Amino acid sequence: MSRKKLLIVDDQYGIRILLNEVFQKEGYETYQASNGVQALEIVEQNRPDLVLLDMKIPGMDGIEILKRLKEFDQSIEVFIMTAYGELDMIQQAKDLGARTHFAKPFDIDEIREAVKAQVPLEA
Amino acid sequence: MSRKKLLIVDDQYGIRILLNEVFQKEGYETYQASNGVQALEIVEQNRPDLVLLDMKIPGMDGIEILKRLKEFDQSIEVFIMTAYGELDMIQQAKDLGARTHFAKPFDIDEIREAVKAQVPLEA
Amino acid sequence: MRKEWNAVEILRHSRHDWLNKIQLIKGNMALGRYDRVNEIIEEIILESKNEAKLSNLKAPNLASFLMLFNWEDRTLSLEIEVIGDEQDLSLYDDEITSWCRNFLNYVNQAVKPVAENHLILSIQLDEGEVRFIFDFNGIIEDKQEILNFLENELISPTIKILDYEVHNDEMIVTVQILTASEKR
Amino acid sequence: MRKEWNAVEILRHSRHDWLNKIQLIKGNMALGRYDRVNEIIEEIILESKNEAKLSNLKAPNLASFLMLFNWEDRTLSLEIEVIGDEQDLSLYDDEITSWCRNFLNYVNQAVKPVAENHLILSIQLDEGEVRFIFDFNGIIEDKQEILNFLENELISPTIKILDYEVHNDEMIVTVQILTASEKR
Ligand SMILES: [Mg+2]
Ligand SMILES: [Mg+2]
Repeated sequence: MSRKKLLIVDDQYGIRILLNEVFQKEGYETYQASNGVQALEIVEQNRPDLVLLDMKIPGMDGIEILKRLKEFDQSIEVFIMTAYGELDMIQQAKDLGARTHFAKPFDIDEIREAVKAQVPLEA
Repeated sequence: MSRKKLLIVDDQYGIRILLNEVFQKEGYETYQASNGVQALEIVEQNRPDLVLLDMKIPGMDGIEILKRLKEFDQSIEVFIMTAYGELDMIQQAKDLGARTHFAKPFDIDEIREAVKAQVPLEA
Repeated sequence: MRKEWNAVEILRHSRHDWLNKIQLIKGNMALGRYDRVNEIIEEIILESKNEAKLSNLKAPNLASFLMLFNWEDRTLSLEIEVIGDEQDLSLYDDEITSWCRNFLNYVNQAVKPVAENHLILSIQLDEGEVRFIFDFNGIIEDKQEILNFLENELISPTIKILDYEVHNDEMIVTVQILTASEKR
Repeated sequence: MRKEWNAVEILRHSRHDWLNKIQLIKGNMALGRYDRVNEIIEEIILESKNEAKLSNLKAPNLASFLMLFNWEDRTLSLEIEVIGDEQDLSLYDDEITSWCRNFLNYVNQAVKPVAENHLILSIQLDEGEVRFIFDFNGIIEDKQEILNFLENELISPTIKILDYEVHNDEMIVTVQILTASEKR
């Protein structure tokens, strides 16, 4: 049986490798993208089950990435990562179908549990 | 034989307890002050061998504290702690008799070794 | 006496404050105090959340006045907390800011300069009710100065002093912001 | 198109960047990666030292332009390093800033917007000699645009382009600032 797929989108290298390590250890098949174009390519080629999406990315911003990604496949789950207090952006993202949001700096344990609850790893 | 005395002057509580712990563990008799008035009182009452002096303190600034402290007793050694790049202030402090300076954020090991070299603990 | 701030100066002060926080993390890492490091991180996050909330009230004059306060040459230090859901205070920005500036100038002049004077401003946002609570600890040398200010400044269309208590080592002042919904 | 920055916005962006750094520390603490935390702290200190040095060149326009650069809506990210002893560049502030602004605008427009475009500006301060070295990595779509700029902008009393190489995925431009001592 194929493993569950997780795509991590963040322009910060340190955050990507951190999240990558956490979720690889959990047993997810992980992908990383540092910008919108890369993210959409991976979505089309690998159809992840869940995307962890940083909303502040130079070039194509998070809202735009979210829109295109949901246009491609509405069923992909998206958790967004924002700075604290970006209420407008969070609302906008939820209207576009994002499931939940984490304010940076978030807790690794919390995001791990949320991902596992949303996309359980079959035994 | 009496222990060597060290006065820590910093408006930040966290820094004071950190340095206090480090130097107490080394065997110094430590005193703490969060502002200039407290610092000068302790200097007059306890005549420390060395003062670790933060230069950015609300109320009486570091230069003023240094001046008064050296007026009281020229032989008290002073190490100053500054933000990085405050070259003018460092020069001014050295002209007033400060021995050396540490740019925050400094290395605990470095400041510990410098203090021990300046004010050796008699065995 | 208001200082004009340019970007380089704001960033210099901000960098200074952040490096002080990094110093605490670095120092405690060196001592192997990992629990303390985690506590420091949580304190930093809490403080940042308060500043983010303050910045979201659509009252840029108030926010910048309060956030730059500690970087001016002051005899008291200010701590901010913002409690409750964010509201739009844009209509009241100028008036609140000038009241706060005035009041804090009086306090600044009335306290003993070399004491540890600390003021916590708690901005409490309830549905349709906004309160500013000033909680001071330190040494007040000139109580009467502050009392005069509070007694003579009661009349304003937007600001109502609800309550105050001024002692030599303590002071608490509660101010209500009369937003449109409350004036009705 | 220049954005006007107020204190609240500067502090918001700065807070955002710092919280990203705190996120890295917090995350690695949670994983018990203490060595990595110490590395991150050293990286933060290094970056702050570069900004402090930049801020000490007495060229406030240049410093604020460069430090705010990444917060504008850009297609390339900028990293600064300042090497050598601090000098007083106040006499050249306006001219250097406007040259840099111009040049970086050209680069910003010539690169592929969605690529990872990164520019390192190394300010090298030697005795009586100041050089700005721009080292780009990413994707340049319109090489000719940049070349035109570099070829036509050679004449200035203060700025001399010493050397340049422009490729589609790389670019290096070395500029000398003719300070008084060098003009002699
Ligand atoms: Mg980001
Ligand atoms: Mg200090």
